[in-house]
Amino acid sequence: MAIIVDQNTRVMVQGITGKQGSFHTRQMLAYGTKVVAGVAPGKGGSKFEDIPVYDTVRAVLQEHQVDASVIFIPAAFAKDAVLEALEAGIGTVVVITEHIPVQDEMEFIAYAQRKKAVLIGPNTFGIVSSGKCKIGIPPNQFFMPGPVGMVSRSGTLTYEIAGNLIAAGFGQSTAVGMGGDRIVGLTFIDVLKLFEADPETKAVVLIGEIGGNAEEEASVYIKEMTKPVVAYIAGKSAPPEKRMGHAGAIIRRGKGTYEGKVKALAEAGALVAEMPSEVPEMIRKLLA
Amino acid sequence: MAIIVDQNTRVMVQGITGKQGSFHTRQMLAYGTKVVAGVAPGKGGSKFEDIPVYDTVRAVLQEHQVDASVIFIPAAFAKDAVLEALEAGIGTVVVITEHIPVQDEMEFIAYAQRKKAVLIGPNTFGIVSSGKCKIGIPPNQFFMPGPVGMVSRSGTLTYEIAGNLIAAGFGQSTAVGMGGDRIVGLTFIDVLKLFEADPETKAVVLIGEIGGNAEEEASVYIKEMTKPVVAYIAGKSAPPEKRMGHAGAIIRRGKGTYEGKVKALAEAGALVAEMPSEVPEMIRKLLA
Amino acid sequence: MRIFEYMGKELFSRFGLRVPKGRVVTTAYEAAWVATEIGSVAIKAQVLSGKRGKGGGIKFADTSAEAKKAARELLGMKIEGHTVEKLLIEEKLHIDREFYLSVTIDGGAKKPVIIASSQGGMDIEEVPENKIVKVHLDVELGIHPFIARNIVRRLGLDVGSRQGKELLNIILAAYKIFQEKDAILVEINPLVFCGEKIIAADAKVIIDSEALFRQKDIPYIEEQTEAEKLAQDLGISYVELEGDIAVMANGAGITMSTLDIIQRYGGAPADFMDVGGGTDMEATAKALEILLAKDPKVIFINIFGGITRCDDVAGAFAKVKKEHGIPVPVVIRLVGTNQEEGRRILREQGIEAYTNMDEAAAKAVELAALVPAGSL
Amino acid sequence: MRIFEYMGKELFSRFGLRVPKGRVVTTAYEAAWVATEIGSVAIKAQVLSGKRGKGGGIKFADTSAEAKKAARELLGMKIEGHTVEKLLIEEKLHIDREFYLSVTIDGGAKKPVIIASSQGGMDIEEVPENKIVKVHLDVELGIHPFIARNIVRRLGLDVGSRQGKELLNIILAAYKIFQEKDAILVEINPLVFCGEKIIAADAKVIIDSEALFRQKDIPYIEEQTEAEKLAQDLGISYVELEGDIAVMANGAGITMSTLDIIQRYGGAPADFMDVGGGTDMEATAKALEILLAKDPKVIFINIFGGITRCDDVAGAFAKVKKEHGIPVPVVIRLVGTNQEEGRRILREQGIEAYTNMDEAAAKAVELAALVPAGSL
Repeated sequence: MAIIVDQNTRVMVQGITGKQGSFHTRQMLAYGTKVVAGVAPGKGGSKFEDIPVYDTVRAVLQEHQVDASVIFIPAAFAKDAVLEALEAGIGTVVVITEHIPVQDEMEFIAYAQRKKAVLIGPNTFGIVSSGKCKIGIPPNQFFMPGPVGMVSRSGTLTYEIAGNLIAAGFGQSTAVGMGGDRIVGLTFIDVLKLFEADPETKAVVLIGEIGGNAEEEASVYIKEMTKPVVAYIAGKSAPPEKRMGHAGAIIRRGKGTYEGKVKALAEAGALVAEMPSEVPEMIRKLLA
Repeated sequence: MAIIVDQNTRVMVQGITGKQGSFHTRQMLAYGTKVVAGVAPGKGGSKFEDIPVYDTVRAVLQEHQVDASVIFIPAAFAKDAVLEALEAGIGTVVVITEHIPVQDEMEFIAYAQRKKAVLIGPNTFGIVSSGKCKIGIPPNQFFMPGPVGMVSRSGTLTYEIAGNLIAAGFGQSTAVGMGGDRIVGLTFIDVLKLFEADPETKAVVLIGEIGGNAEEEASVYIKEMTKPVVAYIAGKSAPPEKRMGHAGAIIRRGKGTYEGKVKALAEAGALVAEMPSEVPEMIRKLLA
Repeated sequence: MRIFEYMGKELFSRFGLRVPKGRVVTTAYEAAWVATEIGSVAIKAQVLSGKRGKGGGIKFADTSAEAKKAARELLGMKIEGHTVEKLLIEEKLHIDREFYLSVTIDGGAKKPVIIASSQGGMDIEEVPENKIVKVHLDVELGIHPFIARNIVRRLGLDVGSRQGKELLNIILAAYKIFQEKDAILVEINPLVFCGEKIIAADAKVIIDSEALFRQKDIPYIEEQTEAEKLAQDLGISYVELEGDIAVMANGAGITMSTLDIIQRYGGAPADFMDVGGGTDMEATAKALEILLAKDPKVIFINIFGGITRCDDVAGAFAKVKKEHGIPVPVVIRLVGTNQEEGRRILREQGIEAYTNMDEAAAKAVELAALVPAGSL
Repeated sequence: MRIFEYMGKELFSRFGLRVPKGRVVTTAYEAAWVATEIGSVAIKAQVLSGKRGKGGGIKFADTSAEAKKAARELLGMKIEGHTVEKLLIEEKLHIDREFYLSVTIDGGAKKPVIIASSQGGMDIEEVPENKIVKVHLDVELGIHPFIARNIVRRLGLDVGSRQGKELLNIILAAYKIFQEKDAILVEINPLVFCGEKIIAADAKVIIDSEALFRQKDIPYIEEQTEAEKLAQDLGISYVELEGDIAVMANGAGITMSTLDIIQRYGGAPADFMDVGGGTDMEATAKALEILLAKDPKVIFINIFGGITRCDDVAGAFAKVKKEHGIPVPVVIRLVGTNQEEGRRILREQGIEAYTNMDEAAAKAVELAALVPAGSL
């Protein structure tokens, strides 16, 4: 088991011939992901690494069954690509693209909700169900099967902690990147619910950061969970009103502070690590 | 029993203080309809015939429970009023207003579908569940309880045939006006399904007219129905490409003809009357 | 409301579509002058008829003299009852391929639909189904490039090619016109592939007449007869037909039905007149005058009073009779609100109203048959 | 990207909102001249600070001489680090009531939200919750008059009154600006009721910097330091902070985390620098130079290589060291893609890279503490 994607997930890559798309398609193939088709308008009929390329999503669906699509399309055109996947009925859409205008994001996230699709991102590293399927850009070497579910707002911090977990002997069931933007599709609470129901997942690592209130909202659900949660929040030292890289990582008008998030999580029963390196030990104790 | 509305339906009137709205509210009250509130922006706090008037739909819903709303708002502002009712969660919205731009109609019909609301009209006489509830503009005297369900694209033709039916001793369970515009919310097929499931309805009278393909689509379902259907289609003598009053009543490029509709209905097993006056006799035979 | 081809093309230009170089003229002299400027031209009668091509409304000219001659022939010509008053003089296009593109409303689906074909230049009804691409739009989602890209692909063009991209933009623009200008039809037929360019060689645009109040930049195009205009000013729905029995009824359905019954009994209705619900005595009287002005053999009034009050209708009849006289037989069917008072008023005018519409219609047909042809 | 008040007001005007009569000036002389024309005026420093009022950036003048004096005081003044270069001279409003109105994005709800209050003129955070009206918008449905009407009613105004209708239109316009101009905040505080009129007395507008490519009419407003600009041109996310340990890491989360750990060990980070994934050697070298230019006590590089290759980072370090010299201690943590090669390169430069980020951070803090204050 795993959540959202697994060894049977058939993946389509939108923007497969671009610089990012082609590099990461090769990486996904190397990880074992079932990439069945690519989309690149104007390149329909060609092949990329033996994967057939089509002009449109609808053209793909005439020939293939597709469970998930991953978007490597430049920001200015990303909305069109995401809507195209959703309109065609793709159930899971992973939006890697960063720098998408937020009005576009609100538009396609609302449409995804109407179509009852899972939208991961934008500005996410993607999702990995260890040993089964990787959709997105994380380095292949840090994700191995195991009992820990990971959900995160940050890519490299996820790799860092995943690497530490692997070193300590704990693999991951699935790691989900929520994305670093002001608004994102799938949120902590959605993912926590899936982990709670997933038999393979025994504990969850939640990696948050300052800004927004996703961690506070997640805390309400963590209270009800039977599975233990270890949380780490980045940005304790960040000054207010300064955007720390991610569009969403900013303390505005006193909202979205480190302290508020840690308090909510701790009160909900999560163990909160002060440094990434403390996470594996906490997991060890919880799973002992 | 009856369909869509009955003696328990609590009705709100949007545009209750206007010329049409006030006249027909009095008529609805005289019929016994439970009119619980009215909306008229700027007149909130006043009363009309003892019915409290509010500025907005949301203000109504703070004080009342409402099952259905009827729109007597001028065409240019009708879309706003319909969306207001739908957004507030009203389950049945009856749009009496005529001359609404079709782009507006497409917009609120799409929204009604998303909100899973029943939208009757626009440009409809409304709906009557005889002896229980009248929402709209039909004269009160032609609707008495009985076994015949009526669904129609035309108001006066419905009254004409309802009058004939009453004279012949047949009352109506419910009479539904679909509306005379190019596009309408509730259609024949939706209403036929409800009549098929309604124990009080023993036979259905379908009153169509030239233009569009609602009758042809209905025919597909009529084939499956257990209850008999008598149909009458107006416009046999109408020349092509001329709009006969209703925006929807026009034969365009050879489509929407009288002959096509009659053929589809007859093949589906409906009895097709050549003149309105033939309907009661057909019903009598079917219910004998 | 249909608008003229040249207006449609102005609209197209404003939304970024290519149209042929051209000019509207009202005289043969101007036509010659424009032809001098452009060279080989097409001269197109500006009439609101679908049959313009077949009706001889398009001519070609290679010289200024030819253009003048062609313009003379076209100006003043009648096509399906429409008099040609304006001509559009356009560059003659080199045609590589002709496509078809339209955006309209599918009433059954309750949605806009884009219809396209690689076989343009003829009526879309004559194109085989498998050569037509139809795409319904989700109203809340709206138009997006991917939707147009799918159409381009299904038309057999390379979506990465220059023409593919140009067609994509044309589809987006046509939809934008449809939506922003409250159109119920935007049709480009043919859409001409001319070397590297794609040009809208014709423009058929119908604007929703219910939305004219918010389309201030679209001029009102008169397609109605004088009588139809008069009726419209009264808020009455009126269409002139070819027969001799004038009809007035209330409600679109019952009016159509009245015409049907007249025809069934062998009569020929002179019009469709729906006075609707709630038309007052004054307006009803004026409507009657409109009918009388057409010198029918018989007038047939069929009122099933709901909001419309029978006494108002009868009163209107009495008023017109008193003021102008009514020189033709009148058959009236009158039931519904205030019917007793209405019947009393008519009785004073020497008319016994019917209650059954079939009988009344039969009587009207019978009376019309008694009047010899050409006797009026 | 915040825009100046006067630009926000120009935008407001274009969308039909009322703003005070006024003019932007850059000299005290102009200020005096505008005051002569307008009469009693407010003189408002144009700076991108939320604390302008409290920071003394707004003055009033009843005469031209007073205006000149006030302008002299304001021009060149510093408010929260921003130098005042422009002044907005506006008519002094007669204030009956002050409302608050904003449109922004609720990240949790993933929707736009309209926030309004009848208690304007102060920070919205200071207004009691029960005096604030918040309405979330359904993105696919969009804005409609009924939504604004509900807000007007909940603010306690009569929706049928002139002011009610004016406020309704202001709400619709503010939302339109938000949507069409790719804003993430449109805030009017206070919205002044002035006799019969409602006037936007202030304008705080933040445009989504990711959408500037399609908002051609909005000028780019520089809010960054020179170094931040240089970094941005490299595609690197960089924020200057107050400390003395220069930080470079890859990924926003890990960079924040690096700063946190430095602080935890008692150090003070000099910056947030996220070189992201896939930055090449050239850009990494330039990024290093940006850090060096700030004369930090220590440089701490924390690379968890994924797409970023460790050998590239090490190579960049070697390059800068060779070309410019690196006069301060450098602590590097290096793991991930090509880490062996990276470590080898660093070893050639006399640096033993760490694998553990805590240890590396502790070392960096320790080294920084060894450098006496003011020694650089």
